[in-house]
Amino acid sequence: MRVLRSGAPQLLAFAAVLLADRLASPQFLAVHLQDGRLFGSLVDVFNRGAPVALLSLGMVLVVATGGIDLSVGAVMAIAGAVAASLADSYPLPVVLAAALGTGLACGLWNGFLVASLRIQPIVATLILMVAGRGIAQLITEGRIVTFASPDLAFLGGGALLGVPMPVVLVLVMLLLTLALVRGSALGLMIEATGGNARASALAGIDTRSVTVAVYAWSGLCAALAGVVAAADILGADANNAGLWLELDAILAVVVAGSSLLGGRFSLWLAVLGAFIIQAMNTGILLSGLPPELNLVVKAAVVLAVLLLQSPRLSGLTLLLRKP
Amino acid sequence: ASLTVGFSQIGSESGWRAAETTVTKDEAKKRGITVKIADAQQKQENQIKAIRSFVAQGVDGILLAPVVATGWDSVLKEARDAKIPVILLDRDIDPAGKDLYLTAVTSDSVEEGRVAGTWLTKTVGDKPCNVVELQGTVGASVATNRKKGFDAAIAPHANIKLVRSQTGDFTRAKGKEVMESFIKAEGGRAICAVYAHNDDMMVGAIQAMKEAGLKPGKEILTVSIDAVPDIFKAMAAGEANATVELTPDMAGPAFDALKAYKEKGTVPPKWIQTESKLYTAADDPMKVYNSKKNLGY
Amino acid sequence: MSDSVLLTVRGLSKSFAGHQALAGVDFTLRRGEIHALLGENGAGKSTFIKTLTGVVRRDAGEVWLDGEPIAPRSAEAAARAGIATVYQEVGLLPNLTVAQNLFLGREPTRFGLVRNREMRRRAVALLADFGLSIDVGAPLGRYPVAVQHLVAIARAVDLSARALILDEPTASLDTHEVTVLFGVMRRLAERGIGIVFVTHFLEQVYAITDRITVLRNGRLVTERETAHFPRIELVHTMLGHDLAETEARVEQADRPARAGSGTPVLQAEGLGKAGYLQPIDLTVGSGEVVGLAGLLGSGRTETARLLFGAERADRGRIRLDGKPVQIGGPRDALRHRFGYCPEERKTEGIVADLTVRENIVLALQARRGPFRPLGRAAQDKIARDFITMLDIRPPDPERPIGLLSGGNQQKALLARWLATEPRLLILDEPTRGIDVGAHAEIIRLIRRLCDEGLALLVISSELEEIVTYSDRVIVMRDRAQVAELAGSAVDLTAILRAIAAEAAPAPVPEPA
Amino acid sequence: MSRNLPVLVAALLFAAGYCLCATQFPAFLTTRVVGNLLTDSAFLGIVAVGTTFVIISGGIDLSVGSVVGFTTVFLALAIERWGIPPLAAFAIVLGAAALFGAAMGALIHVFEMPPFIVTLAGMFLARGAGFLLSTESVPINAPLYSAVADLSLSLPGGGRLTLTAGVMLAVFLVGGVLLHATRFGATVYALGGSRHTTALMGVRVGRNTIAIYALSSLLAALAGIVFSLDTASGTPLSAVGVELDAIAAVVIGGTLLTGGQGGILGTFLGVMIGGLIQTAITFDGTLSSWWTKIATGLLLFAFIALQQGSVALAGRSGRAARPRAGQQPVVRPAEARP
Ligand SMILES: Nc1ncnc2c1ncn2[C@@H]1O[C@H](COP(=O)(O)OP(=O)(O)OP(=O)(O)O)[C@@H](O)[C@H]1O
Ligand SMILES: Nc1ncnc2c1ncn2[C@@H]1O[C@H](COP(=O)(O)OP(=O)(O)OP(=O)(O)O)[C@@H](O)[C@H]1O
Ligand SMILES: [Mg+2]
Ligand SMILES: [Mg+2]
Repeated sequence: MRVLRSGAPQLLAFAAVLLADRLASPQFLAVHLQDGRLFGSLVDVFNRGAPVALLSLGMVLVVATGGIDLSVGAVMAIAGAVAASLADSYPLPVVLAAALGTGLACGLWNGFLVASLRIQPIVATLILMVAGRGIAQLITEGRIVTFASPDLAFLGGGALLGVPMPVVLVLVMLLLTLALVRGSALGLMIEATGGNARASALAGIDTRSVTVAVYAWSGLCAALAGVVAAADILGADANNAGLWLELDAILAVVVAGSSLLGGRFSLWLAVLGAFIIQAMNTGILLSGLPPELNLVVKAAVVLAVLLLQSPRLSGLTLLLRKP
Repeated sequence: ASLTVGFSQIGSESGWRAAETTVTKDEAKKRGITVKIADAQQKQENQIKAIRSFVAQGVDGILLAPVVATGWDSVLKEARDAKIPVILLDRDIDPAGKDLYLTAVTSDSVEEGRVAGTWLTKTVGDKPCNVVELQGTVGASVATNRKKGFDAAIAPHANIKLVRSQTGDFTRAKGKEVMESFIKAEGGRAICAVYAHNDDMMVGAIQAMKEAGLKPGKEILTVSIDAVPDIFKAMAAGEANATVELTPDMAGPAFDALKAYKEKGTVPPKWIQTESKLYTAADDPMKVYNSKKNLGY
Repeated sequence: MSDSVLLTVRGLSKSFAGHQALAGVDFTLRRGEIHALLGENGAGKSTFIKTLTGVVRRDAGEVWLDGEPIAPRSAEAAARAGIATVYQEVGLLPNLTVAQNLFLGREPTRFGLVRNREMRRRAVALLADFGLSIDVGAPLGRYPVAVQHLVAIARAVDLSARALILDEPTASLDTHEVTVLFGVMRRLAERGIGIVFVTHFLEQVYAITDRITVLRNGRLVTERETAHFPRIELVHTMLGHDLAETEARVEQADRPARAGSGTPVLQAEGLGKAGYLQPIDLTVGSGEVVGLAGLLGSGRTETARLLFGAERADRGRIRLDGKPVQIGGPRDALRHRFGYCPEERKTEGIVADLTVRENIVLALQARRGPFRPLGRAAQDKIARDFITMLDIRPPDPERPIGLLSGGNQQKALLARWLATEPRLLILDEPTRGIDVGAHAEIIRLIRRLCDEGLALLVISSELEEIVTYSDRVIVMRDRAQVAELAGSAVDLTAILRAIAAEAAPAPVPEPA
Repeated sequence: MSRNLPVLVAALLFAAGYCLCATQFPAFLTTRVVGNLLTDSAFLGIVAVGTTFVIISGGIDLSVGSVVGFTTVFLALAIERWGIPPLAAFAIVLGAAALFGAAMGALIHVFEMPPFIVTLAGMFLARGAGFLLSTESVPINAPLYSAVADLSLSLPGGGRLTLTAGVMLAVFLVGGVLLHATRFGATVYALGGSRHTTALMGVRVGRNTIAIYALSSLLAALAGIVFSLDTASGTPLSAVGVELDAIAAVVIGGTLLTGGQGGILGTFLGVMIGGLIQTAITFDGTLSSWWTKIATGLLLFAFIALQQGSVALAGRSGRAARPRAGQQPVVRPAEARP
């Protein structure tokens, strides 16, 4: 209950956006089973939102330490390229291990730059943001590498008990991250590092390892998102996979109420933030408005959602928070 | 002496673009031309920088694949002042600068849209048909022109109605996402045809249709532009109907024109138009696929 | 003149999310008077000040300045109305130079351009009044808190038109600086400026103030002239305990020193770092309290940081129980069961966004490592135990520590280290900003810990306090060790003599 | 001294990089390349000056690229379609941009919203507004434009100092004075140190925040004007991603993203270093699209790592003065939220 209350503004925002979607498209909430898979616009929101949700699971930890990871989109592209190039010649576990391993390596690199070389996170990760897409294109040589492996394709288009695999993966990763971070003292250490790095170091926290760990995790999450994106279109589009998604992931984290200065974070709210953004995007697509309006509508919705959470306008949410 | 040519390429946003770069290198090698390629990462300002630095390096000629149609006057003047001929590839620029370049090797993207539209009007005949459109990147001139040509072709046919049009950013993933939303918003069976501004989006859209239990190519007609290898695979599988070719070999004719101009002083025509050829399932898609698959798409 | 009313406050109230921090407080400040605002940690002193100056929106109440009702909505508005304030958290910017800090928002300009040389000249002149001769062109953050505090005071003094409010300005100052500050305050008061002075040092209250207002739990308890307010009664009024208990508590803390007994726990031999600290030798035994005395900048904090590994020593070595150990960083120190409570509470101590509970268990958890988390129940127990033991108020372990009053934050930090059950605890200014009751409490605690075999190294600018609990005192000057006093040799005059030997004129302690 | 160290190092690195390029490509020694470097960097430089103010104040402005894009489209339409004289159109767009920035600043201040997100929304909005005006690129044929295009100062050796480069240099100069020698500038640094403390010190935080974002947008619009003069056209897609280039330039110049430290000169060097990397890659001309990206990333890394390394080294040897080396380079008191 306590958890739900702390997410009241986000839930409210999600409900509001869904309502707007419903107004834009009457059959928005209709869901039915088709070919053993749930089918409907609402399902699309979760399915399409999955990559950003995965990204935001890593991003929220990075942001909690006061950092930022601009490279996640490029890491998606790299991991997707690796997965697609290997998919038809190796079994799925090998493919996954290679792709996720690549992502982990990227994350470790970012962590090294930030924690050991003390490069400011935004520039440190900008390096991989620029070079990473190049690396992805190097792997695919600029083309779209397609694959036929049904195993990998299942991760994008398959379903478990009717739930699309990407959504299943988000849930699995959410639970895994929760277990890892909240089940251990890592969460506390991350929040402490982000809240006051000097004090934390003096209290004996290994702030450097904590920093490296969150970037590594972010890389891993991004890699999984990349695999999902590649599995979805049965190919790796190194040029466009994950393009500008880092901004969506950061947006999701902020919508989740995290401060970009570091400190407190909530994993499930970050995922919810990603779905709020996707609900908005899907709504725009369903509305039939001309595409020139997309960005203007998006800007308006983002501002509205954030105003809803502004501390200055929190009278409404305060009411909800009171037991 | 062998020529050194600078090529300001837009970037590598699609398979087609990668193929164009590959073909340019191959064609240059064939003719013994040294080509310096500057990749602009989709930015006009980078292309302008590249041209300036080509001029500073004193190359023999410049190929420019302009990212937008306008804004080239001053930098092209710099090239002209340095007596370096410029040839436009793949896209034209605004008419005001006609005397600023030697020639333009391009397709006509309005024409491409028109070819696609005409194919559709012929195929559906008098039957009512609701078309959905996957546009290219908002603001990209190719997208605007392909829309223009298509709209013009279907305008006289009242039975063909464009019911939805959204941007798929020229990418597979967005093409798929947008098509999914079209299917939900319109109801899959209500859609008679899909028109995509490029093949990549269409490949994504075909997947979306299949996942929604529809049969692209049969229940829903598809027509798109570019003629990249993957669309021929889909055609061979009966999942796609038509594509309009945009050849990646723009540099070949450009090099020839440049050589002739440099060596013999022959002034080429202002516009060397490439063919916008229509391919359908009748054109032995697998054969075309095989001929294209190693071009670097 | 000195009796005419300058500032009147009636019924000032403020509550934070259901917690009544101020309840209808009345207050009167007269022209030319120095008025002490006293109370326990969390009594509402800082809140009173912030509400008065509009930094915090008031729930109810009225304020008149010179008979005019005022309702400032920001510090800026209050300053314009004529109330200059030094807030408890050092209210300056470490990234700006000292001169820029002094003149921010009112820099001397010509044609819109800042006249830097003029600004520096004025800054030097202004600081000279406070006995500070520092490079005013250097970033403020380079200087220790004490200097920063003096600069903040100088800024406020320079601004002050009619009323000056100082919230614990002396917490980080040593006796000499306090003397200088008092001189300035007296001069301002003579000019007719009314001064509100918050402090926990009762000596200072009696040394300088004319009148005392006491707050307790956000309410006004009394207002009296200092001259007619005996000390023990004042303490009693602040704490609200009955008189006998108060006396017992205060007395217990004053118990004379007893000889240390233990075997050496920590031995530092020639420990130092070039350009940072001259090599020092130092031994702390179990059950022993070693005090580090010295003036500001004498190198006490540096000593502590080297011992704890917060700064890498480049010479000398450290022995623990006679065996040499490597202290490469705080984590090594923690592993050897060292604890270090730094003096800069805000920047090096608390993690403001985290709760009191989380702040308390932080070091313990860090020592256990991330994968042996303390269960929630265990955390709750530790937090509650220490909240009770140290009387942290409000006793809510789930409140973000940044919302606690300064003194209570200090107690929570102490709890953080006590929770690790250290063998050696280094306390840098542990009683800074702590009220009389808690002060006695902490000193008692220090004693009890010693009895249990803990080795303690304590840094404090309050020499009386050091004398009270130390078994041995090491005196530092100019970042070098200059004397070591043990047993009966530990007394105030001896320390002062050591500090002053071949140095500038001895700073005179305030008469108690 | 130690505050200017990152700038000094950036300058040395730039000089070293330039010499290295000159040994590789002799054309680097011509004034032409120098002139090009300045001209090509012009509009990024102007944007980066605004970004410097924002970042030093502890904020960030992601909307600048979109504002540039909007400006070019607006100018093209205003001049070509609506018949507004160019100078009037400039004034209108500068005014509108300043208002736009002020609105973002007001949102950030009044609703305590994070600048990252407010300006992200601003980025969507300005770009979207550009699309709404026109999805096509529009050429500008006004006589002023062709006149300006030919304005330049010839340098000995075939190089040219164009008007746009001149505008950039002027903006850097004025920006430098504004930041380093006025009350407003001091306040920018103060805000970056701590908004809360600055407010407690009696400075009007809201007014200054609004002014900072207004300035940033204003400069972005000026960059847009320069861009449109340079290209004599307007497209809604121009200057995508420029905000990141600007941020990178500012940070390479030694300004801390956490705010409170840095300067204009550093930004100038940052811009030049970025330009140098690009020029070098173009001169090489053998790199494929992907190797271009990888090389850009690697060179960026090399510059930053070298800079970081030398600053750390110099800092270690020169630490006679006593900054207490902490975890982070800046001393930022964790402030209690009021
Ligand atoms: N912003 C806030 N939100 C919630 N509670 C607050 C806030 N500020 C202060 N408080 C609470 O109000 C009470 C009074 O705090 P205040 O800082 O005024 O005490 P103080 O008398 O100055 O104590 P100290 O001597 O320790 O500085 C405390 O219980 C504190 O926790
Ligand atoms: N009154 C002063 N005038 C000029 N500089 C000072 C003054 N007081 C301190 N400093 C500076 O502070 C430096 C050391 O301060 P530091 O706080 O580290 O010492 P300390 O012995 O721990 O003192 P304390 O614990 O009382 O703060 C000195 O080297 C000096 O540069
Ligand atoms: Mg207080
Ligand atoms: Mg000290």
